Amino acid sequence: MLDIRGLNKQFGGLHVLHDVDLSVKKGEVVSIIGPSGTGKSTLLRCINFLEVPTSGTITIDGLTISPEHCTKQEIYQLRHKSAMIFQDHSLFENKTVLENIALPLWSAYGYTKAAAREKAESILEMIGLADKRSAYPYALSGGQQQRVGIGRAIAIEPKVMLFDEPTSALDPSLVEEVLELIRTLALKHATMLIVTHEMNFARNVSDRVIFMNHGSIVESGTPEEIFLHPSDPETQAFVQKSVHRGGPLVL
Amino acid sequence: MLDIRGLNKQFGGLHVLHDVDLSVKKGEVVSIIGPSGTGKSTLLRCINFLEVPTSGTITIDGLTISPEHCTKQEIYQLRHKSAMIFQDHSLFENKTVLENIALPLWSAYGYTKAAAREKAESILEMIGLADKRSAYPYALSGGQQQRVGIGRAIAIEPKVMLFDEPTSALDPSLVEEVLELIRTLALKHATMLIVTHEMNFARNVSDRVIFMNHGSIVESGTPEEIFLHPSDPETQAFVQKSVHRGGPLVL
Amino acid sequence: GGGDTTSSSQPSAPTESADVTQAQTESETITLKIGTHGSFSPYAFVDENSDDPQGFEVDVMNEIAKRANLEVDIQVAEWNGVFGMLDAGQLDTIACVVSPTDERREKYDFSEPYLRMDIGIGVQEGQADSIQKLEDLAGKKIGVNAGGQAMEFLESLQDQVQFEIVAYESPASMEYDLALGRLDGIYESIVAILQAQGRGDCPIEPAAMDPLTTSVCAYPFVKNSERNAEVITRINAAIKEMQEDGTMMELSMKWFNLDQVTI
Amino acid sequence: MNFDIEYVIRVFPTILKYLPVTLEIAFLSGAIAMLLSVCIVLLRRVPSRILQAILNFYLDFFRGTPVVVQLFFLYYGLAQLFPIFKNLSGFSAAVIGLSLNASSYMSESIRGAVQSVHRRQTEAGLACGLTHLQVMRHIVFPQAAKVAVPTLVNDFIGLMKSTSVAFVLGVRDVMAQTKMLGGSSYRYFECYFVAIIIYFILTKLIHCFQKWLERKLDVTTRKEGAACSTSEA
Amino acid sequence: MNFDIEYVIRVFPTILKYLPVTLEIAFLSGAIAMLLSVCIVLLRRVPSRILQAILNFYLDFFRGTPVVVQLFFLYYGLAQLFPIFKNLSGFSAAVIGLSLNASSYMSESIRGAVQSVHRRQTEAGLACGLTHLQVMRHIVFPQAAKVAVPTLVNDFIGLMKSTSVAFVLGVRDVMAQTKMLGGSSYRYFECYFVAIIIYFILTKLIHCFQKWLERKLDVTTRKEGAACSTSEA
Ligand SMILES: Nc1ncnc2c1ncn2[C@@H]1O[C@H](COP(=O)(O)OP(=O)(O)OP(=O)(O)O)[C@@H](O)[C@H]1O
Ligand SMILES: Nc1ncnc2c1ncn2[C@@H]1O[C@H](COP(=O)(O)OP(=O)(O)OP(=O)(O)O)[C@@H](O)[C@H]1O
Ligand SMILES: [Mg+2]
Ligand SMILES: [Mg+2]
Repeated sequence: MLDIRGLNKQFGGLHVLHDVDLSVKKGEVVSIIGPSGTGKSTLLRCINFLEVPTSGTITIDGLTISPEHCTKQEIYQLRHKSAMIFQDHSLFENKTVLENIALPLWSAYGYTKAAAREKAESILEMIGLADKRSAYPYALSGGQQQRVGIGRAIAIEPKVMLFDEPTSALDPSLVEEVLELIRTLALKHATMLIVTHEMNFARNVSDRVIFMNHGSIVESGTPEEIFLHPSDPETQAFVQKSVHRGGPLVL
Repeated sequence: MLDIRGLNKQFGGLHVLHDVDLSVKKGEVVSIIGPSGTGKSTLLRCINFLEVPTSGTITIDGLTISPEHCTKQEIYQLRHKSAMIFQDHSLFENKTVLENIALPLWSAYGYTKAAAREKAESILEMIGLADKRSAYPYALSGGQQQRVGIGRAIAIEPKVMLFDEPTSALDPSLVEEVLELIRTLALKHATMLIVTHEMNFARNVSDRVIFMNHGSIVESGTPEEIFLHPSDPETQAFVQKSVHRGGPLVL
Repeated sequence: GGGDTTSSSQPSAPTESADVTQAQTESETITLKIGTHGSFSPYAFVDENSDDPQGFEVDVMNEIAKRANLEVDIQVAEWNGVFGMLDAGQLDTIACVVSPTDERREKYDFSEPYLRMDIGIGVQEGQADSIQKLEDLAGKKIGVNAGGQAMEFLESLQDQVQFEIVAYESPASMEYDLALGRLDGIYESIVAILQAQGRGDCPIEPAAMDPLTTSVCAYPFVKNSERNAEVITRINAAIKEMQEDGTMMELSMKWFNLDQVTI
Repeated sequence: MNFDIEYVIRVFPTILKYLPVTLEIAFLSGAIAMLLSVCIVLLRRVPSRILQAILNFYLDFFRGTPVVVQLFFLYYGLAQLFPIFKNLSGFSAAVIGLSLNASSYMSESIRGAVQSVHRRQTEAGLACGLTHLQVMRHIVFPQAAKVAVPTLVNDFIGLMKSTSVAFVLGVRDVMAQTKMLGGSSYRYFECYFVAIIIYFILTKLIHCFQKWLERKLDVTTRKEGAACSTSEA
Repeated sequence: MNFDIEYVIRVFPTILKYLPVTLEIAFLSGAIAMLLSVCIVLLRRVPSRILQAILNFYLDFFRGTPVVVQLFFLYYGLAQLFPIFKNLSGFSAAVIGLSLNASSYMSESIRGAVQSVHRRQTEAGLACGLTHLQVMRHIVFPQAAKVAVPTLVNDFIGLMKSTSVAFVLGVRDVMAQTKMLGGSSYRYFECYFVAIIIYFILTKLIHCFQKWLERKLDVTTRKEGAACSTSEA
């Protein structure tokens, strides 16, 4: 479904992504973990060409694009196959909560306005924000914004979902709900790439976990492999610390 | 050190904070937990009058202010006694990382420019961003931005620190570091109010945990009391879910 | 007094002009679009009572039209625009104190002159004696209306006597400045100076000296046009006739109370 | 200064009579200029060197050179070169000229405002599958509008005042009439006073509309917070 | 059209001679107006009804009524009422008048840009202990600058062109001289052509400066990202 080959990204002199190769099968849920500033967000942003890669190819659902020769049309097509949840939520500031979810549906995905509204309403129910329907983003709490961001992405029902820390502003019970949501989506064969700092979440949600460091994929495996038997020393150190912090909660 | 009496905040018709009373002693570290949209951020914002409360009084370090009669000067004084870490980081977008930390020092806290720079440099070392010294916020990753936000607040060495989810964008090893940092600050008798969604973090860092729901303080107690023996059913339900999610990590 | 004498000659005018029109009966009526100034009182101006221009120029033009079998449509526009319209063929000629200088003759054909303009020095009221001869200008600050040859003439005086020249966009501002004492004198048409004096809001008067220059005014036409040549011939005939039968003088006295038509 | 208030009253209607001309030219040109400027702002992002060079020339020419001159060349220059333009009325030429002129600076005002919309908003739109044009239409322009209003209103008021240059084409508006009356009666103070009153009232009305519009468009910031900051400053 | 290129060449230096006047008035008034507008923008936040009413009047009067009229009243009206103003030179009066005039619309341009800075930036500054003024100075104005540049440049170019109204006070600038020469030779096309060239070159230079400034002030957005969007649009 998603295939990344030899992806490099440089910001001026800063080489952020080094020859990243990654294949994700249809319906697979892949978590990306790794230290801050390692290039996880940049990777997601390159996948839908919000950031033009320096080199490499991106293939989603049979459409292959490389930065050397890609037309505007191809980039639009590529983006139509994915949806993204941003680390900073990035809601449309001039649109109400409902419109934030409905706008992409009717403007880019062929829904009628009425159908888009209806769908948006149902999504709002799901994320528990029906009463904030007509609020503008500035009047939302951090967690509410994040949920709208999630709602906007899942409403699109894309082939590939790119989640950049989708639970960072959520309290544990909401994290649980997002987990449920992702499981439901996975059952519907949505392919998901999730950047997260919450190891528990990564462990519970994913078919595969990828550990990135310094712009490269260091290790990739099942949650058990990565969290319990990491082979790479860097992974080991990272997972070690992650689990160490404060120790597991004891009831 | 910090004393809040009968604090109410309404946004138009929306009553967000209901008669909040809260006292924090000098050097105490208090965590605030609670579901999304409950008014945690609003509470912090009211404490330094970024949001003018509808009614109630705020006392920090002997200075009492109420919305009915407060002068500009008093509000400035109040703000001088605290520093804040924002949920969305809110770095100064026109300033480099170094300047973000140095600016408040020389413009509001009487440092010379050289001394401010020096201090900023040392803070940068501490948060591991010395190499990003001259980067502008747009070029930082989420975690890097959050660390700069933390650095900017601690550089001020205020009487009271208001942390709004200071670790949301950080990976576990950095969370650990922030934990250390807070402990060090607590030793220096800084008073801290920390809104967080990470229960482990709350548990490990705080002298006292406060559970907020629907704009009121529902329960307040030691981490053990709140997490292990919550008396209020709402708290119980919240903590239950939090701990439930995926269960503790097993090594 | 003068007004009476000229008006007494009016009845005779139609009879004389009848001959001319007879001579031109075969020739068809020519329609002319004529541009003029909207605020050059008393030559051509509009006021609060009428949107159509009036003044000496308008009266003269209408009279010429009558005699030369022309139909005229007189319009006002910004002064510089009027010349653009002329060049672009949207106007046939301009009726407002246009002097045929050599430079302008390169560009336009002119009719015979029909109006004289005496230009001299104006000073604050009561100081007419302060400037009596050219030498008195030395060291003075003299205002002039921009864009005419008046300006060029003043500049040419600089060889004989040194003084400061300040150009103005509108005569009003320089008259105000003179009255306010910001200028020592202005170089303007005697008609305008007298008019300002007559209005009473701007205490100035002509200096006690003869006009420094006299320029003549004529109608400019775009060159190389047969039609224009025909029009010029007809206009010239009408002007001559009006000068001879006193109509010109009559209009001069009506608007200027001064002879400005003896060329 | 012997200010003749009676004359003011007498002359008022004769000047006011030309208000429709001023307003017609201003609103017509303003509307056309807005359309043009939006197009220009959109074209600004097309990566063609030639197109950008043309747009730069357009911008520098129309915002840089005096309007009178532009009108003069448009009306008289073109008419001399291409005879069909002789049939262009002064009014039409004024509207065309002022539209082109206004579009040049309005496009810059809009471009400035568009730049103020955070790039993340565009990114979010693109990631949601919108095209660049859709992002502009639904996200960027609406957010830029609030920022652009004060400057566009400035531009419009400027346009309204500049209709007087149409007098160079023989089209008489409020100011042209004012100047003309002042010039012939030499009662400049009185005539200008009338003009001041008319323009001032017009501007006041536009200003009220501006305030209403700014309030209406302001959905992206905490109004309450803003109020608080005012009461503190 | 018998366009006399020789005359153009002959007349060029006599018009260019007045460029310093244009530039002096424009830069002086521009600088004063910038200062005034920043003050006005700051005063706009003071919660005093009277002050706000005064500022509104100032704004409506100076941006709404024609500059000529303002200069006329300033120079002739004041001098008739208060004799000390008789000593005011035309140049000074022009600079004062144009400064006041320009400050009115520049202040709106700046206000618009200031509004575009996200309120969170102000909040962050206030929470860090800065005063409102400091927040304005270090955070808001620098961020607003990028947004304001295109409109302020518009305003400045407008100011540069409007120096010609000073001619009503007897101060001759490029455009006044152009009109005057046109008026005496009746070669308006040629004279205007010279003016166009001079103003066009000036504007081109200012535009280059504008581009440089915009690039320099643009530290808050992803330049690379922006480049990418251009290549796509
Ligand atoms: N526009 C940019 N210009 C220059 N450098 C950039 C830019 N965007 C990101 N970077 C740099 O690239 C690196 C990777 O950033 P990225 O946002 O991908 O990190 P991340 O893995 O998502 O980190 P985090 O977990 O903290 O969000 C960082 O060092 C960052 O400073
Ligand atoms: N400016 C505002 N105008 C109107 N309503 C607001 C405004 N700011 C916040 N609210 C509302 O107030 C409530 C509390 O918001 P707040 O940001 O304090 O929540 P929170 O406890 O911090 O939540 P989270 O954990 O999701 O950040 C929310 O329902 C929010 O929608
Ligand atoms: Mg990231
Ligand atoms: Mg919050």
